[in-house]
Amino acid sequence: MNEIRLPDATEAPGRRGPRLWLSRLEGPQTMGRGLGFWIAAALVLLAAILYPAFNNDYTVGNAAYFLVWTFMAMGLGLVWGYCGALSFGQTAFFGLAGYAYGVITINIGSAFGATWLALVLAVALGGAFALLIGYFMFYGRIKGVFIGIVTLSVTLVLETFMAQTAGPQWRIGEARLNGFNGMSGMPPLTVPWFGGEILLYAGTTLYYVLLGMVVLVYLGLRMLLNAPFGNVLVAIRENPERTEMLGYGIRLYQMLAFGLGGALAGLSGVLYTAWGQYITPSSMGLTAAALPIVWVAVGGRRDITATLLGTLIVIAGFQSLTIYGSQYALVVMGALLVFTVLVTPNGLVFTVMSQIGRIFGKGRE
Amino acid sequence: MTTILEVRKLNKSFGGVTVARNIDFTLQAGAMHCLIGPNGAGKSTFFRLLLGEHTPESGTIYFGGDDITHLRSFQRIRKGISVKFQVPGIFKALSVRQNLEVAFQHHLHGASLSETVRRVLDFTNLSNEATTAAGVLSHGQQQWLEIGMAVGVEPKLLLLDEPTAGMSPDETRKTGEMLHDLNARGITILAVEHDMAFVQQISQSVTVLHMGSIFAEGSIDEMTAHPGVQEIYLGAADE
Amino acid sequence: MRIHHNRTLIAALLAGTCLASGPVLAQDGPIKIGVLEDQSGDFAAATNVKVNAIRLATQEINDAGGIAGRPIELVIYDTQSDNRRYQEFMRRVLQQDQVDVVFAGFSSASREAYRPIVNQFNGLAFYNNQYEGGVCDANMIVTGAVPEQQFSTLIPWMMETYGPNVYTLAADYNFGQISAEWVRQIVAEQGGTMVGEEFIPLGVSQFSQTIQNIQQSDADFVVTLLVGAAQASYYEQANSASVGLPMASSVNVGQGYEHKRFTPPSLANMYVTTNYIEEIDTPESNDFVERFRAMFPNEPYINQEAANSYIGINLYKQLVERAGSTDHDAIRAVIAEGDVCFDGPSGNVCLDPKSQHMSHTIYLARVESDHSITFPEVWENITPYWLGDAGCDLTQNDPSAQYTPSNPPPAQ
Amino acid sequence: MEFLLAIFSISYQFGDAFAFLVISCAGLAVIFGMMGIINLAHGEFIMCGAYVTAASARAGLPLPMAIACGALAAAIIGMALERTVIRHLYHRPLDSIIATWGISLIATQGVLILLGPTMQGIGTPLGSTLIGDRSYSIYRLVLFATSIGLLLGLYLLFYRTRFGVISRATIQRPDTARALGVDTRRVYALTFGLGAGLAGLAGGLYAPTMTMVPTMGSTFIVESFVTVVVGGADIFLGAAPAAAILAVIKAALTAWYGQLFGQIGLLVAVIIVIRVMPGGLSAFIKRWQK
Repeated sequence: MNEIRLPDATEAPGRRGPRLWLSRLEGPQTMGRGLGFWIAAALVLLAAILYPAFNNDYTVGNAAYFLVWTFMAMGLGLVWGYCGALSFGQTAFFGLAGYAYGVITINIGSAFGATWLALVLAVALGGAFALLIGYFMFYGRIKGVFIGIVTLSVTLVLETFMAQTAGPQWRIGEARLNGFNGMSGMPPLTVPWFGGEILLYAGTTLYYVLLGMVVLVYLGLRMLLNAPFGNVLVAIRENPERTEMLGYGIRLYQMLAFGLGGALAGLSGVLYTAWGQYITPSSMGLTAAALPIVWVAVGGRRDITATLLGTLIVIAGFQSLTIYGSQYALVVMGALLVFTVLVTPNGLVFTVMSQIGRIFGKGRE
Repeated sequence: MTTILEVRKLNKSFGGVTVARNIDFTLQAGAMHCLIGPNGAGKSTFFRLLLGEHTPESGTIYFGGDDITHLRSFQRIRKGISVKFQVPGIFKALSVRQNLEVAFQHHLHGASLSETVRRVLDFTNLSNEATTAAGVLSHGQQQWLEIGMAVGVEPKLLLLDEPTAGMSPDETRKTGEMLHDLNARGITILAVEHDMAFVQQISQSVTVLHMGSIFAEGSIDEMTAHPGVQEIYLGAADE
Repeated sequence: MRIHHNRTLIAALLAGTCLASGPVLAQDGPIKIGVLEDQSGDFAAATNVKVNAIRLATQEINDAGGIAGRPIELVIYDTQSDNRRYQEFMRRVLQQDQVDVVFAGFSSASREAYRPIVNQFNGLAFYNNQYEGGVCDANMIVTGAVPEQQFSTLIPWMMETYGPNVYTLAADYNFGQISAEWVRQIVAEQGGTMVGEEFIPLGVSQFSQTIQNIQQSDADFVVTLLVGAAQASYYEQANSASVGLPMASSVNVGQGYEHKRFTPPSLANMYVTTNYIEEIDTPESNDFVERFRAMFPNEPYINQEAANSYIGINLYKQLVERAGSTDHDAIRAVIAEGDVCFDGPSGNVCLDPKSQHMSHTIYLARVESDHSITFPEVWENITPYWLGDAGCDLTQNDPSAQYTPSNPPPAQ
Repeated sequence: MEFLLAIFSISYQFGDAFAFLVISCAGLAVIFGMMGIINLAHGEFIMCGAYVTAASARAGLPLPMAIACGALAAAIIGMALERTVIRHLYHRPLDSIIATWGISLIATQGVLILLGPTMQGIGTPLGSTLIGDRSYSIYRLVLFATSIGLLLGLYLLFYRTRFGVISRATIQRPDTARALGVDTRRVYALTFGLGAGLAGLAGGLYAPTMTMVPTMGSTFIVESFVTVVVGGADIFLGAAPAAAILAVIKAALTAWYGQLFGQIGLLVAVIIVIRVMPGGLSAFIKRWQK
């Protein structure tokens, strides 16, 4: 018989609380385990921490901008890769939270860390909206590609609606929605500090803040995915009927995962809005909606590490192509996508990681 | 003896086709009972009605005395019904151990989870395959794994849809032993089965379904001798 | 890269040319101009020519010895009609490439996307499109025409010629809504009647219902403020349904050269106020077209944005030479003198110090039934008065905001 | 008389919306509805058909011939793509999103580089007719008639010809069809080519009425997907009634509340339909037939 051995997932008995959760940093649902992996991860993190020392302000700020998008990608990885529901409309939650951040901060200002309160509220709003859409879809037994169509329709409705809010009657408090031209004038994230506030413009400070958030979200998702919750999500993806017949209310799990994915998309939306002090309806349009799917698919949706790395590589790669490829950039991008799908169906990064894993015997497969 | 499952006047049709017609059915706790009948008799539909995957047009289902007719599937499972499907319903990309963990983790944690997984691995003869991806197990092993998963939710009633389909005679015999073992631990078993030898091995009594309604009930010997039963099987074979 | 910079710095220090103000590193080398335009995507049709106009101006200036003896170096990025690319590349040109000035943006959305970043780095950007008006921002210089320039000329002329009943068909976003507001206001001032007003979402390409609404109304002419390739399908469809009404527009022909792309006579009887199109038959214009075609023989059409971009580069040359530096404060001090003018392909233009917008000669272009162009009327020296009258005065303060007639600057 | 004119005017609007939905969705109904490939390059097949039509018309071909050329060109390109790319994605429908998105990027930008940002249009033929006090474009009426003819033709093709029956059988049960000696690869290629050709036909039919730019296909794509999704897997049971219902919704909302609500109404209709009848109209109708 063809022996395919998978890493053993038994949780060490007797661990409770924080130690139990820490033990879930590695497990069956995520690639990478053992000392070798964590040393490599620590080296990558160290390199990321040292990055600003060897690069100019622009490059660091640009790297921070790349990090902004990873949350939405990881959220989609959770919903699509782990839970099996392809959402074509993560941008709906992205845009909603972005606008919410703008509306809140323009109205309450940025003093005393108010921007962070706005961040939390806006992300919660994105998550709540995703829960609502998730409830509507999963309890309505909508499946497969239709999830993609419904979510796409939702984001396009939001885009179409927001695009015509240019008139002065479309205002919430002090904040004008400003239609297709987009809303601007919101403050960047602001840290209250002794002797004045620190404005988190694209630069080294913002880079470190975002790097910290990425690390937290990434490790948090690893723990969640290796916890019983993650096991059930994967079980639902593999065989929803069987999972239900094991006594799980699968719709609740799907809805919660979708809500979490929406909250993460919302986090990206808030960070994007704060980064550029600008949010526009076109960030909820068809092109914008397709991009996260491309990042996740090219990186690899079945593993959160592959999703994270893949997203960064694709965003940075597409940007360089646009800088150096002139008008051929879009053609090369298109060709790359076709190539990736045909040659590495599991995603570029995922495939590379599994190969490395096979060589060192520590991978998931 | 107490009644564990009671079905009253259950009706269901798809479009114009009636798949369950006035089914009255009672199952005693601790029984090992088989449903037989030709293809299309409504056996699988009956299971799906019991599991809540289809909603009946009329009729009532009582489980352990409670009306479960309007509960969702997973709520019925939590009340103590469990099922093994005809086509192995396992998670092929997960390891054998993960399959079992997913099955047990909503009521077990930590040490007791590991212990139960170990016991079920033993019981299903899969201890050596714990880290194998379930999709590459042999067909019989996949069936056993699913029985293990079904048992893991600690059911009072286990529904089995053709548990031995595609098994070798040796695997079939082992499966029979497994079921007797489970029954001895107090699990009521209701199985749909075609293999009459296997029915004979596990079951004291059988129910014959035909065209969506109950045709006859009795011991296996009575049923094989029953002229009407012979006729519907032969008639079905003619089609 | 870093080594190179340091060497330049040392050289600059040694040479003692380090002035008190302005970007030190760049004083001696070329003047760098960032160009962010949509060379692919939805807007490519109207914007590729802008980049070429900038190339033309650059080459002419460089051939003539550069700006104050320093050559111009262009840093060009393709923004792919994508607002995010504007944000990314605006940071890149200002921070990494350290350009002295940026020429950027086609759609108003793209301008609003990059404007916060220009403000953040205190950069200087030229926006060379006609647009809905109202940007009051010291970091922006706008060379495109604005509604008061185009409508205060167009609408009264149309009403006088064809009658007082006006139907407006506008793209349902900022440009269309604000332009429609201007039309409404001017029609009311002139004693006319709005017999209909309809807003079309961007991307809509089917107009049967709209055409019927227009036919049902008693309109004397239709003001079409449609934007984008999809909406341009209106003209073909209206023509095939024989709507037959004169049309007036501030945005067509001069930007997307619809009269060249569509089969006659679908645009017949359209009137457009524009500050430049290649058909303008003056010696300056003909000379410009000739030089343009000599450098870019395959250019499909030289539109008003191309002329504005060309003028923009030349205005910048004048500003830097008069200021003696590329420093923004010095440049704005020159603008404040109020006599920054240029005789270009479109005639004489001047920068208004209060709003940093530009006065124009406004040409009324009429599309004939064979799609040739005639010019029934020309208005010289039409100023962008509204922002200044409404209270925007960049010589006094810098709100960095965009205002509209219904959302004017707060009273001082 | 006034009443009759109003009726005609309403029917004209409905017919116009109906024709647009049917013609633009037919190709997608075959590729997405039947084959399950989520074809984001649908708009680019339409663009291809429109460009070839315009070029042939300008080269002197009569318009119907030019439109046929456009459809044929799109069909040939479609079959070539099926052979090189799509063939590998039948078991991975979600990956088809990425691949077709890539193809769409290449097509749009490639056309921009090769043929420039715009192409001259060819003008709408046939002029207009005056009914009552309003004039109507005759070509629009022709489009409506064409959409009916298209539905009829497709029905005959799929239900009355050998190719149609084999293709439906293959797509429903490829293994069985293979066991019966059908060259399933060829059937897939032809079916995909048919879908691409229908998209090209849509481009050709609408080319005289639209702006010719490389991104012109994107104005069709939302409407197409909406119609196919509402219709469900079976084109004839689903797409035609779906187009009819959506046309009523769109025409009514546009007439009473303006174009914005026409657009939003379509999208909301999709969400509701998916929620209420997950298999689309065709599954719903089939259930009733039983």
